[in-house]
Amino acid sequence: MKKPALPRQNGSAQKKSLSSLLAVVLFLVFFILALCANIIAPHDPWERFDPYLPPSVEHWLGTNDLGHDILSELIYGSRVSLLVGLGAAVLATAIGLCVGLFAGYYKGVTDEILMGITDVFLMIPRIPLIILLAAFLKPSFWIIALVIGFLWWTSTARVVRSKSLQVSEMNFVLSSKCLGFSDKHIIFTDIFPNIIQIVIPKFMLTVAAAMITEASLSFLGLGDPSMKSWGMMINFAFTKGGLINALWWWFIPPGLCIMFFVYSVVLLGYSLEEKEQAVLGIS
Amino acid sequence: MRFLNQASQILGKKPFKKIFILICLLILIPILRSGPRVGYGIAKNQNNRILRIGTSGRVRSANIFLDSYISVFAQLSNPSLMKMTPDGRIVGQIAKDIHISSDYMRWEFHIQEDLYWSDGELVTPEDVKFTIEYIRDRSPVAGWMKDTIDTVSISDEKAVILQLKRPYTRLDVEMATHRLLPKHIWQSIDTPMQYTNPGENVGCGPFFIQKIDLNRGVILFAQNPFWKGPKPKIDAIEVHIYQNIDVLSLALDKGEIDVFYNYASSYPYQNLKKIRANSRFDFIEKLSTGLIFLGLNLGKAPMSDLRFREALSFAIDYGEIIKLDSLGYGKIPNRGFLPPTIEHYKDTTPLEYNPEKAKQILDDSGYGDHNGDGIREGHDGKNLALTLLVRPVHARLAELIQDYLRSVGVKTTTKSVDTSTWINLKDRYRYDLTIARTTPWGMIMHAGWATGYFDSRRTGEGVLHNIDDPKFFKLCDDLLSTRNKEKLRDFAFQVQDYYNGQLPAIPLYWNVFVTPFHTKFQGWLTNPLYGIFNIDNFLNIEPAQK
Amino acid sequence: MSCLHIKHLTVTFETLMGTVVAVDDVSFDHESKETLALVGETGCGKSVIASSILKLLPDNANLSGEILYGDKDLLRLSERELADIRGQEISIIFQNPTLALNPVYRIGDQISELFRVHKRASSKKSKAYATSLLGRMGFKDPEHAFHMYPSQFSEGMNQRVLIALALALHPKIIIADEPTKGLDDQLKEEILKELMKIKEEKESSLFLITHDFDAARNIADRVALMYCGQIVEIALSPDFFDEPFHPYARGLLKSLPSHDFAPIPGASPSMISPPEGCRFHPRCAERLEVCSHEMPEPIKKSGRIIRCFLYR
Amino acid sequence: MKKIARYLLALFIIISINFFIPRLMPGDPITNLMGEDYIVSQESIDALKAELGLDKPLLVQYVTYWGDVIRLDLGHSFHFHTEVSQIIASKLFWTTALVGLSILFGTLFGAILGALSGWGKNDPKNKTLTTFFLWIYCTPPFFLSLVVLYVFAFKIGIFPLRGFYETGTFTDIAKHFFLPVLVLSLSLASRNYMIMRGSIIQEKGKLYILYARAKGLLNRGILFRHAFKNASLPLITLVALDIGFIISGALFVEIVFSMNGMGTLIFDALLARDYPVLQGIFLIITIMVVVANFLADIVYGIIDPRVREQR
Repeated sequence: MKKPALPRQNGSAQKKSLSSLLAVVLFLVFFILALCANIIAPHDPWERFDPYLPPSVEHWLGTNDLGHDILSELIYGSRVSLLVGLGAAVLATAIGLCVGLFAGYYKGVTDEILMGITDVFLMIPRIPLIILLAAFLKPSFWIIALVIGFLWWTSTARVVRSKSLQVSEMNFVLSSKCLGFSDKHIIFTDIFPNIIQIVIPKFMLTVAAAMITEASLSFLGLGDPSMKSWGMMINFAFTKGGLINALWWWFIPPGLCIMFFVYSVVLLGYSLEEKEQAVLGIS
Repeated sequence: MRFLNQASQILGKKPFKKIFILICLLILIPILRSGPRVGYGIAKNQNNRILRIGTSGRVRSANIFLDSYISVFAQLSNPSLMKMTPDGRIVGQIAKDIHISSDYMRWEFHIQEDLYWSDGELVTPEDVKFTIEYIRDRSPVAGWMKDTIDTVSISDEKAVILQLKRPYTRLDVEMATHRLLPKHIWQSIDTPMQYTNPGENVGCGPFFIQKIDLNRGVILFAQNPFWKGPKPKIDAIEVHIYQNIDVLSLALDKGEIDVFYNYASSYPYQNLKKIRANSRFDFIEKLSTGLIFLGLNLGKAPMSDLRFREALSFAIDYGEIIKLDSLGYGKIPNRGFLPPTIEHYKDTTPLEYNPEKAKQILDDSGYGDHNGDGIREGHDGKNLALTLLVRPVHARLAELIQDYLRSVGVKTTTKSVDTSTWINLKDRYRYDLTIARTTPWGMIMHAGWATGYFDSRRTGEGVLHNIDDPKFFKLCDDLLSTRNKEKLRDFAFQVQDYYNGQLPAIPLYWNVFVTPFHTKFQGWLTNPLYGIFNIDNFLNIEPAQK
Repeated sequence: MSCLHIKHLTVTFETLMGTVVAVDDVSFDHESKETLALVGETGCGKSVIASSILKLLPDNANLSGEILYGDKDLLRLSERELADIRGQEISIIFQNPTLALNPVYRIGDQISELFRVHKRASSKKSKAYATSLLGRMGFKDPEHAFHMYPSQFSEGMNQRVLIALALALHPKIIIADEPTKGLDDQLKEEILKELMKIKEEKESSLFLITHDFDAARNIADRVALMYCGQIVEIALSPDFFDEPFHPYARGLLKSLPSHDFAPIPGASPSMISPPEGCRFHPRCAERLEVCSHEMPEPIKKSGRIIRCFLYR
Repeated sequence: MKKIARYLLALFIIISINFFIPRLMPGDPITNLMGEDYIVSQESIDALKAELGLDKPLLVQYVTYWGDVIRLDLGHSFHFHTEVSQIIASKLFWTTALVGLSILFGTLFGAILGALSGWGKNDPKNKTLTTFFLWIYCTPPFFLSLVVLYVFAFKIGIFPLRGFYETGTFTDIAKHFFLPVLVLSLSLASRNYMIMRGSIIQEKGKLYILYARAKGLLNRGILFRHAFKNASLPLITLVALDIGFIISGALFVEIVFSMNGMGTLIFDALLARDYPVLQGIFLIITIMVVVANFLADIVYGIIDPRVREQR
């Protein structure tokens, strides 16, 4: 079933591994930042110094309106932002995987129903709904991750379904069926491993989407103000005069962090995806 | 532009080049064609006979009767019967003078005789009668009128007589907020709830609304051709609506607008530094009649305990709040709540930051930390964990308060919600602490002296209605019972003593309202109720001499 | 008179696994109006030769040698010059006809495209050409066939379309790359017959690439046998099938069901690291001492070209 | 047939969701009706609620709602003082212009550049282009808008700061539209670029491409006559969804550029709990999404005969 690998242009393999390496390095840097925030950060991000300080030796990125050290905020912010992104993506991928697997394996009525639900979710106007839910539920970052995850699984489900449709027609699955293994067993031991390689890139892209959504929600003031995420930092930078006073060290770094992290995740996703020659799809 | 370069490189071959250039030209032609106008705003800057006001109020509809944002602006075209003077007194505007019966049951408003609507019709007592009845019958906010006003009649040619059902001393104050409607237009409008008029709105002020274009985000005022009063020295007024305060600030700095105005708001403090560097701007700075305060749910322990409230008041670092939240544009308040700008201000004890004392009080009044986890327990033995309900605008303040209370051993969780949810939860008393602000009108509504925020016998979207104390009710009723100056001052002092003694809310800071204005205009007048947005101001403003 | 000279053609591919030598120093001539069959096992490099002639190889292929068409070296022509030759003077028929046709265009449009590209014919004219061509290819209702999509046709019908396309502009050379692969026997025969008939009509020469010896025997004038990237024997078809010279050829013929059905022992070697000496020697029953360390050069012998030390 | 039934079911569910979700939020249209300064008496609140039908049980409201939906009667708004259909119509015009242009440019540029980049060699030119679009793709649109606004409208000052128009002339509107359309087009183009590029890279290896070359077509001809149509299939679904989300998609850009369009309307209505407006907007969005998807299916069928046969 596997198509012969296409001959590639000269040097592309090299370039690919280089950009993948960059992505992995970036990802790891952020991951370590989040993990060891308390060691790396020069200050406690809740400690108040003089407000609105420009960058200096003491505060590399200056301080914000409450006098918090922006660099430390940024480092601690990676925790919340990564958690929201990864949390939402885990949820979305889990839902998408289950829906897709079951629809693709059982086919028939189950497929119709599950894909019908997927269609509904695909067609729900996401952004307004997410704003609505974020405004309605107490804005803690877990809730935001939950809401994003709950709305972002559709494309994963579709991809998984078509792949598991393919896989479940393959000989080894058919023989497992003949041997009388339970459906659950077949789905998780036979089909699942064959799907994982298309799920991982999707997962990465969902992380990216979730982080951008979290930042956008925070920008609308619907984030969790007691949590320091990159999105909330941008929000405060804008509501507290960062833009108007051109305090670039306040609002540019969190924006760049979001961009860099999303970039690393997307690049990782792409390189995994292209390796598997799966359909590129980002939404 | 990097994108375009690359695009043109990619497309730099054969037919795509032509298409690409064509598209670029299509985009660029209108930009280039605009001739000598180098940029937006720069050319416009020359005109100093049109006053441009920038606001960030979310005006939703072209309905001057019911849209609360637009009705603030509509007072210029549809003035109210009464107005507030720059020093805070309520005097007649459309009404020349008023006569009040000694039992406060009969109010007689004598109407100015030389007022004309912008379509040439004379303003008559009929219009006033119509307006009051129209508000009473059709406005959702005028429930009080139904309970209060019995009949509206016209005595002789120029007076409107209001016969009340119960004595009411503050009718003149109320009449400073309702806009006069032309009867000959509005009598045919049966459902104001479904009425908008984006075109000319007939008005009788020195200016009238020529156009409300919400897609463009402007309200345009032109001079009323039939205005007989002192001639305005400016030709027109434009209100520009921005949805983003930063963009408004940029526009101000660029000279696209001449002055900032939001009802009950200062120009954002954090944006001031930038505009202060712009030599074309000057500033009006006034201590407002309002303040930011920490509201307490008095019906719930431990907030019901005066000692606990005292302790809270010592835990808060007012100086730092002023430094961080108002960037110095605030004053440390007194326990008496009301700022000195309020009539009959009494100098009560200033609030003090003393965490040691706060801890002492908490220890002494049974809020010790017996289980040693760093969090004090209440009288029920459970950890003190309070919910601080705030709207996103107060997120930073909440962070500070949370920190102050944590350091004296009281745990709080901030719950940041949108306004509708805030109102909903607040009205159902589903909070422990909340941060709120007062508005100029709020300070004088009900019995005045901020009583409207606390009297639990009435509700409202911005008020806490959390005092359920007969002593306080009595004070409100006393204030409402008289217009006698001495008596009023006495009662006002008593109210401030009550606030001072009971601490129903902890004021955080008295704020200063700063209004930047372009120096090409001079002669600014403000009043405590509407700031610069008042007729006296727009009649007084003139282009500055160069 | 020969119309295509292939001289010392070598094709290598750069892959992640290493350099693959798919075609190794291949030289042969293709005469006008002749049918030349290139036979060999799957993966021996036959199709690579076909693709090299029209330079249809992917970017990671390195070509050396010469492919002379008239006075032009096809390997050194520009893309634009090549485009003029492709489809018009040299056409190709692929295996997998259904995949070779674009699924989202109508059959008719894909045929008329040829006239529009090469003859600059108007859309009306090219449609007329295409319809008549479909008629000649045995479609009963050419108008209807014109409007069909490849997915609505059977494999055999699509192959006819491809043949129609290959012959449309009376090319000098038709390259048929396993045109009958995957078809049933009856269809196979029909297709081949069709191919021959029209070839005769148009006076084109046919370069047939196949692993099907019967097909080669039936229609080819000459046969070239490939093993592991090299041509090991070229001979007139009757000679080749009556008395093959090369041990590999003999082995292959023996393995056919119509003969002894005795397979050659061993498997084809890897193209990345082919054996030293004669490529076939590890499987050769008649190998000599020299075979294992020296590569035999092609030599002419009784009207054949052969690459084997047995005939030195 | 089955497809249509599924669409109808989806429509039913989404329209029901549109009814229930706003009602589950704390507060109702009257909560925040008049602003913080006004006292609305309980009597008035009850009267207003009765007028909106909010005094009835939820189920009755739900039935009434469906009646209104079927009659396409969107009701009127207490906050905007107008028929909901009128409010939406006035905002929809501008937002459609804004988003429509952006989708047009975004799809055109994204698809063509993506196709060219996927088709061509992986040279520095294509690499920079891909990197550029990848960066755009990774930037939150609101952040991009703010930076663009700050640089072009404020620092350089060649574009206006806000709104759809000032004087209403063509030049004026073009100037107001340039930056928001640029930002929206760029972010749409970045996604479309990625998809088209991947799709073309996939198609590039297919046999029909090779065959087209063998037929004597030139490189560009093969790309635009053969590969492009096939590769654009995955894009169609996405563009259909874009068209469906025409209303809400521009929310952030509208907020940053102070444009009074559908995006801001949604936001305002949400904060005000203006049920009729919310329901009206969601109904329009839903219908647009479903119709756009349906159209996409049809277009898909027209482009790809294989899909058509399956039905």
